[in-house]
Amino acid sequence: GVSKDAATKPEGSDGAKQLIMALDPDYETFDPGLAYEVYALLVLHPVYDTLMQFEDNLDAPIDGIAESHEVSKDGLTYTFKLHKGVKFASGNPLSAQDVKWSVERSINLKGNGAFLTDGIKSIETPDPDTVVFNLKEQDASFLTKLTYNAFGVIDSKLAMENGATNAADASTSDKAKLWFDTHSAGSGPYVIESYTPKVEVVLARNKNYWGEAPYYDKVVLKAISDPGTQLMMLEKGDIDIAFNLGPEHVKQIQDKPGIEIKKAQSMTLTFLLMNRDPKIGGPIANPDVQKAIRLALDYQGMQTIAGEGSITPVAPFQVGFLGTLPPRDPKTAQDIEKAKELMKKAGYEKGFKTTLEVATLAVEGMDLPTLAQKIQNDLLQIGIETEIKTSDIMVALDPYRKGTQALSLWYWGPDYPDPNTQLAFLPGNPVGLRANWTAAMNPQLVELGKKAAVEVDKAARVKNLEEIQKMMDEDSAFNVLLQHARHYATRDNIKGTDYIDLYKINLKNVSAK
Amino acid sequence: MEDNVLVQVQNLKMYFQSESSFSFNKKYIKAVDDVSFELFKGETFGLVGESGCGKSTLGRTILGLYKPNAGKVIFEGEDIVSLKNNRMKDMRKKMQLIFQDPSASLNPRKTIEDILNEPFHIHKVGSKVERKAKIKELMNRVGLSEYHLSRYPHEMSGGQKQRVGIARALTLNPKLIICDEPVSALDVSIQAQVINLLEDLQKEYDLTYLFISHNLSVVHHICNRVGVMYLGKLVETGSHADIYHNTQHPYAKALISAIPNTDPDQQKERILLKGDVPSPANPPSGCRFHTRCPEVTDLCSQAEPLLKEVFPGHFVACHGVE
Amino acid sequence: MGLLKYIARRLFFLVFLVIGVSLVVFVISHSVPSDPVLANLSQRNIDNPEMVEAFKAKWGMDKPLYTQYFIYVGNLVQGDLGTSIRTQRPVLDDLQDYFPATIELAIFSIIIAIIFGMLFGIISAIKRNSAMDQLIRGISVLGVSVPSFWLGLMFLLLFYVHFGIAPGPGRISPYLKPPVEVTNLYVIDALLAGNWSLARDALWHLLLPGLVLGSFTMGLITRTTRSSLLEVMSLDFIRTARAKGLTEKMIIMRHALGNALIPVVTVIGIGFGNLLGGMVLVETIFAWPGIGQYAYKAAGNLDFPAIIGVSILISINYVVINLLVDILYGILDPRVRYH
Amino acid sequence: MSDDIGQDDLLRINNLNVQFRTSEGVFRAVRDVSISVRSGETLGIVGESGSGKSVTALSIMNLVPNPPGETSGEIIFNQQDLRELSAEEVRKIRGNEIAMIFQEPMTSLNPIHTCGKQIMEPLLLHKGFSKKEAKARALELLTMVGIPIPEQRFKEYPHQLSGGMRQRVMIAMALACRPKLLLADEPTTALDVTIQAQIMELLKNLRQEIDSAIIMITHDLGIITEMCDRVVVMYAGQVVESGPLKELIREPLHPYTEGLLRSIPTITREKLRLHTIEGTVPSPFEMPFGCSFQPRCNYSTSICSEKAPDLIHVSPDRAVRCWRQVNELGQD
Amino acid sequence: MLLRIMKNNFLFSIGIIVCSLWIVIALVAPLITPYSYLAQDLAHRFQAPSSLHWFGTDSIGRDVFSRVLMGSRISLIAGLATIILASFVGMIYGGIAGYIGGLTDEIMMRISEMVMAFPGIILAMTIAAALGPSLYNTLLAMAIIWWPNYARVMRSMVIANKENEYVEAAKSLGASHFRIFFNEILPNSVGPVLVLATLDFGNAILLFSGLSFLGLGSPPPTPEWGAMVADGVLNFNYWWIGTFPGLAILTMAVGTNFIGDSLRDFLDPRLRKEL
Ligand SMILES: Nc1ncnc2c1ncn2[C@@H]1O[C@H](COP(=O)(O)OP(=O)(O)OP(=O)(O)O)[C@@H](O)[C@H]1O
Ligand SMILES: Nc1ncnc2c1ncn2[C@@H]1O[C@H](COP(=O)(O)OP(=O)(O)OP(=O)(O)O)[C@@H](O)[C@H]1O
Ligand SMILES: [Mg+2]
Ligand SMILES: [Mg+2]
Ligand code: NI
Repeated sequence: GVSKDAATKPEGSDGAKQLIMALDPDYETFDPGLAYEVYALLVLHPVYDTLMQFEDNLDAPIDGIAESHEVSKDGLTYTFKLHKGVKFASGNPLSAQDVKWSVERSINLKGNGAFLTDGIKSIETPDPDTVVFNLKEQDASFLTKLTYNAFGVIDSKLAMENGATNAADASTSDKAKLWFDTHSAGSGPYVIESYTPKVEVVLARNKNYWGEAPYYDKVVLKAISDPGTQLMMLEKGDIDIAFNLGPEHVKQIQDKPGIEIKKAQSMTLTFLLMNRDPKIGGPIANPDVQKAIRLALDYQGMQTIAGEGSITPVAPFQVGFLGTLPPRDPKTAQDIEKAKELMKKAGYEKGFKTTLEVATLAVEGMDLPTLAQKIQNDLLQIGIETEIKTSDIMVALDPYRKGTQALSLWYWGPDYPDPNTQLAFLPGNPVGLRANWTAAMNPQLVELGKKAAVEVDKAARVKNLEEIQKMMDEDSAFNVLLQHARHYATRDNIKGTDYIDLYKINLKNVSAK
Repeated sequence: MEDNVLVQVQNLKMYFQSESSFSFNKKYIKAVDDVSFELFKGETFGLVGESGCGKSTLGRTILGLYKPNAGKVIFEGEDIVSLKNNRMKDMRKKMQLIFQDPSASLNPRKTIEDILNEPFHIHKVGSKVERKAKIKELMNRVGLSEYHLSRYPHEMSGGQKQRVGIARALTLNPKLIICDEPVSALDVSIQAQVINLLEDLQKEYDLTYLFISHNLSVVHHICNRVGVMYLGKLVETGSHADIYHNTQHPYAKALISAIPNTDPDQQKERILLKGDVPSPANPPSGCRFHTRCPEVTDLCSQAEPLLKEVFPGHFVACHGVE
Repeated sequence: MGLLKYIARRLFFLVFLVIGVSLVVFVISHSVPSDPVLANLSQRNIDNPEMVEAFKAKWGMDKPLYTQYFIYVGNLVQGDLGTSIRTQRPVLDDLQDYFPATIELAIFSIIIAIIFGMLFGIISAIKRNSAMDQLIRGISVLGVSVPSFWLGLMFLLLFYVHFGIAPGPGRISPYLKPPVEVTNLYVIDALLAGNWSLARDALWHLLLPGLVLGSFTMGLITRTTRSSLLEVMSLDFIRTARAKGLTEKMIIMRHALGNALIPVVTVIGIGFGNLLGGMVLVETIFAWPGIGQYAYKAAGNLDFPAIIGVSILISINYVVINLLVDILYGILDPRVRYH
Repeated sequence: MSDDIGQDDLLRINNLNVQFRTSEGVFRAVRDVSISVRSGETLGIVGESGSGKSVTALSIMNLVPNPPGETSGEIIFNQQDLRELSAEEVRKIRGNEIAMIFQEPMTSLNPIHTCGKQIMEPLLLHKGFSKKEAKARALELLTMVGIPIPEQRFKEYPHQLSGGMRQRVMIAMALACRPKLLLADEPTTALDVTIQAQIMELLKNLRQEIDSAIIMITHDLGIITEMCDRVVVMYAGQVVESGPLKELIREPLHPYTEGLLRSIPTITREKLRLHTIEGTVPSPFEMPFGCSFQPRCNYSTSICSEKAPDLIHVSPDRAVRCWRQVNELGQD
Repeated sequence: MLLRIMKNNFLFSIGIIVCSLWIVIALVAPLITPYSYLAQDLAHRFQAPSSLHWFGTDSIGRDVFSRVLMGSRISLIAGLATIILASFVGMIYGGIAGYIGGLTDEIMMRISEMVMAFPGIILAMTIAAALGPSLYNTLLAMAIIWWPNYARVMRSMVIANKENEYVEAAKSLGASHFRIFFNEILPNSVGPVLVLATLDFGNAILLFSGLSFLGLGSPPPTPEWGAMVADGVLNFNYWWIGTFPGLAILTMAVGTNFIGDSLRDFLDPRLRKEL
């Protein structure tokens, strides 16, 4: 039943306007130089300004704290003009020196997000309002990378007072991590007021904010790992946003008053890895078997499990990125007869036994082992008998990385919102090698990949990428099963809660209706 | 050494550790402290004293069940304290034990037959037929029937169980039997049966008994010689007559006077002792009895009296006895 | 004297315990096929050997196992439990953050368990073999048999979602601010701050998880109280008390209960130990930010400094509780006191 | 039955029966027991283990646990039938007018209360003493039972005392309210010889001092001989013989009593072979037909195994349950 | 004996009935399940209980009723295996410690105390995380947590029995340590340990379901009750998914505990104290 007092959530004790969001967070730190978790930017984006940012879609980054930017002809020099008169929350003025200091600190901390800075050769600050980045080689996704918190502008004075450093040995000499966890030194609309691990993060309004003030005085991010619990609390009006709902949860509250259901395309993929090394994969390594598997699966069923809004891209390129082909038609993608023929051709008419490895975790609210059971069921139709082997993600990662899994179910989130990050799946590239898909196995594809990495011209990029996807539909060690949908729900009296994969929700924009 | 001595106990000491092994300051319970006496072949030697004075410990140490801290137990000329395992095992055939609690001394999970077979198994003697014959003979001898063999201990009465215990002790033809309060758990009417049985068996099999009891009437009835123990020490030994009719040690006197008498016409004055038996973990200095002794002198609390032969074969440890 | 010596001995054992526990986790952790590096580095960084080296050096994983252990023990002696790989915070800080929530819940549920358990046990023993007795025994067996994770789910479904009479998961209502940290036990902190409504809210939030967590211990206490009371009632000194002409009520209150409590105390100790074990499940269901969830995450991430830290904490806790129980034993039972 | 005994009896038990319902079946632990005690007298009850001595004593106090025990018969104390009284009325008599000492001093005291507290309890309960008065009386009692430093012992717990001391505390507790009848159930059996002597001496002395009747239960004929005026012999739940001490010892009428007396070794008799009563006490579930003692009896005749004998009075003071005596009387 | 206890004890009778029922179900489960416990039917997922699906269907359209019935096998096996493994190890360990006594005993008991102090569920989680969750690993972890209880009981029984006069009798007959231990002490000591094991059966089932709830049991599609409850928590609003397997755990545990509880009452008090 719905309780009568829904949506009668009292305002914060001091009458301040307060937004409460429940999520199952994975963040371990709010040090912009170290944080690289899925939800890190949810918290850090409204706290630390970046040179570039996304507003409400991932098409192309726009200027953030940079007033304007300029790219040199050779694509190796990026010059940014900063907004004038910007102050940090502490009152310290923001200068180009702070930007340089912050990025250098990220480089030297060697944190999980540090790879984003890999292409930078040097940073120059000709004047207090100008920053210049010199790159080692052309990088079509550099501006996108700038939207990450690794490039968040830190109040270097305040940070240094609290033990931070941008020195080369920062990875051991920087002592500010703990301070950053419960404080902030940014210029964004919010500051971190408090952080209680496993309980909540409280963001409070930055009184010195240079831009338009946000609607809420406070944003409370409650750590509630269980989607069922989030749902209950949303129904009761205890929270405004329940962010980790599975597709099924959403269905259950469809008709409940006072709740708005939100659905969006997530950039997370679930795919089947099929090893190309016969020593490891056995019959699985046979390209015909791999194709048979692709044809044997019931994509419609899988989309039912993953929930409404989930789709199946033809190759490991997400719908929503530049140049991605339209997704498969789930109704026609399955062709058991043809799959059986392929099995016969490969010499496995009678089928075979193999192991399907899967990590125990949920991807966008969908339980991976549940999907594995569905696959197990489907593969049985073409005679492939699988035994599911679940392991904790930590355990599963090792053989995955070493490429010793014959058949396994994995998920993938882009490192940054640009199709180039997906090139890792090509033969000879890191992910491709996890299936022992070597460059020699498909030189043509490798060639196309190399071109795509450096191409800056948009039309050429699109053509190139489409070509890659078509080839991968024919021959690939990976079978993309799903591109998930993100399901969440909010009370219906708030707005600005649209999904954007990078930030999840852009907290700057949330307000009451 | 005299021919007719079966066992000679010399300065035997058996101390128990009172605290667990992790403790730093170890304390000892001197359960048996410097005891010497001998057992003659074919006699019944009674050992009396109050609870906790070390009677059982002494008995078990003589049997070699405890490793004494000092002293010797010479059995037929051989010191069994220093015997090695194999020799000791052979020696065990010659000495047996009968217990106070007939229920506790029989393994509840074995039939009487199994229990009686056990000694043969352990020592690997006799064929199946021989064993069976011997067991039958013993059962008859102790007054049980063959159909008892298939029973479990809990299906028998106390007296019957005690008979089984006796039969087990006899299987290997021992020379010495240590009877640790063999009748004190039995009813009065059964007591007499068992005592008579023990007496008959002694004659028949030429046994020597060390008879431990706190019932002085029973000891009076059955024993040729008696030793009186107090707190780990032997305070008086001598023949039946020496102890009961010419008592010397004040403790022995008190003990004997304390026996309730069933003759309403022969009630005598009783020597009452003060207080309780001190703990063996912390015995009094000097003569251990001096705290309760009615004839105590200054000397008693200082010097420990030694066992002296006051009459031939009659030893007493008391300063007051010359 | 005896008591002090005893305590000294237990504390001595604690040292062994800590060394033993840390050693066990250490051995398990470092002999397993999977690598904490993988769990804690991003996929990009894993592919970069330089990054992996830097990570290993930072956490001391480049040294041989025994060296790592000696370093660990060395730090331990100085009260340093190391730094959690996952949260990158000192483990001690983490424990300080998470443990009070657990303790608050544990204490609350043990209190519930003791009150109801003893009450039920006494009634059941007095009315032995009556319908009431059967009912109570049924309840107590139910208490020890119900899977806590399921009971928690049912409670939430019924009392929170369906009837809306109980508060939801978490330590306090989401819109409230936690009290100023003193003990980090919310009820007490709120009371200290004089914030009655917050204290009530916190107490109210303890109810469901407390009941779920306490149900097992309550069943255990009921059962022990009953059988122990029945046993005491058959002892000789109760007959003596009857022979003195005491009423049944006086006999129970003055003579039986005191003696019957002695074994109950042990069970309470065991129960408290069990609570901490059961925490993982209950905390998961009730979104309780306690040590159980911390441990669960740590185990999943092979975050060994954290696992060792939690293990040591809980082990120490176990020993301390047992020590307290033993001391309480001495208070209740003069025979123990003088030994 | 024993009607010819005067009205001045302090306690008269008529036809007491106690049976227990156990999982193995129902058995009668006490069968048709009739006993009387006069004021100031000491009555001894002897018998083998399981013969029903304790159960008889407990039924006087109405302490036989029910279930499994079921009691019937009359227990007339001070002209009142205790079995007719309400539980509350009986309770007021317990510990006050009738007190009991138990066999096991080790377990009969509550381990968690001090001795003093336990002695004071009946005083506070029955006599309405104030705490102070009760304490004074308790110390007095402790002195009376021969406990050195009573103030010290008053504060101590039972486990700090030796067995003898505890039994003294039990006695002090029983005597607290100056009972008219004291039931002593094997008060010395668990004690050492020398301590046993101390307690017996104490009881003897107290008997003169306190002027209450005592029922002394034991299986030691020696103790009976020393302490008692009259003796009741029980066998298999029945009284088989009763009479004044000296007469009974000198001239036992029942074969069991006779056998018992002859089978005990004593220090006054020298090495003679002991007389034995063959066989064992019958199990309560398999009572022999007729006389219970018949299977073990040397004088058994055919009637003994056919019909159970009644308890008959051979003289005003003596009674016996044996066909031989019936026959002899018949011949007289 | 059984019938006699049953006659007077209502709860015990219930326990016997419930447990027998579960055992029968476990034996004949494949014959009586209306559907295959594996059969998926995505068109009919999340069906509420009905005459077609008595306990409803789960997230991939499997019949919950059939899965609950099949689950009884795993729970029974897991309970049994844990108890057997743990009591075997505990018995040997405790027996040795108790028999040898002295310093050895002290050290061995400290070690077992250490294991008891060790947070069992964390140990199990770590083992499972490290070795990968599987029935085998989970049972191993459970046995590791569980054996000290048996060691403790076994040890105290051995120590008590060691003092028995019949042991002394065997010694005085010259029996070897080996013979004394296996012939005299062991047979008289295992009884209580076995009783404890029966009493513990319900607890083992509970612990196992707790671990499989945390995802540490055997891999899907094995119908494990704990894992099914976890599925129910995931699919919160379809109450039947979690409720029925939970009830199954409850009834099985209640059944064994009713029996255990009543048996405990019938034990002799010396034993009862130990357990
Ligand atoms: N195995 C043992 N460990 C420690 N102390 C022991 C042991 N056996 C006996 N003692 C102690 O040694 C002393 C003597 O005991 P022992 O059994 O020999 O006395 P006893 O004379 O046989 O007494 P009882 O008449 O009660 O049988 C007692 O204080 C007893 O507590
Ligand atoms: N509460 C009880 N439940 C069942 N049977 C009992 C109970 N109390 C006593 N009995 C039985 O009643 C019979 C008589 O017991 P009672 O205690 O009177 O014997 P006793 O003569 O005092 O023996 P003892 O000398 O051993 O004390 C015995 O067979 C005993 O087992
Ligand atoms: Mg002894
Ligand atoms: Mg009795
Ligand atoms: Ni003589």
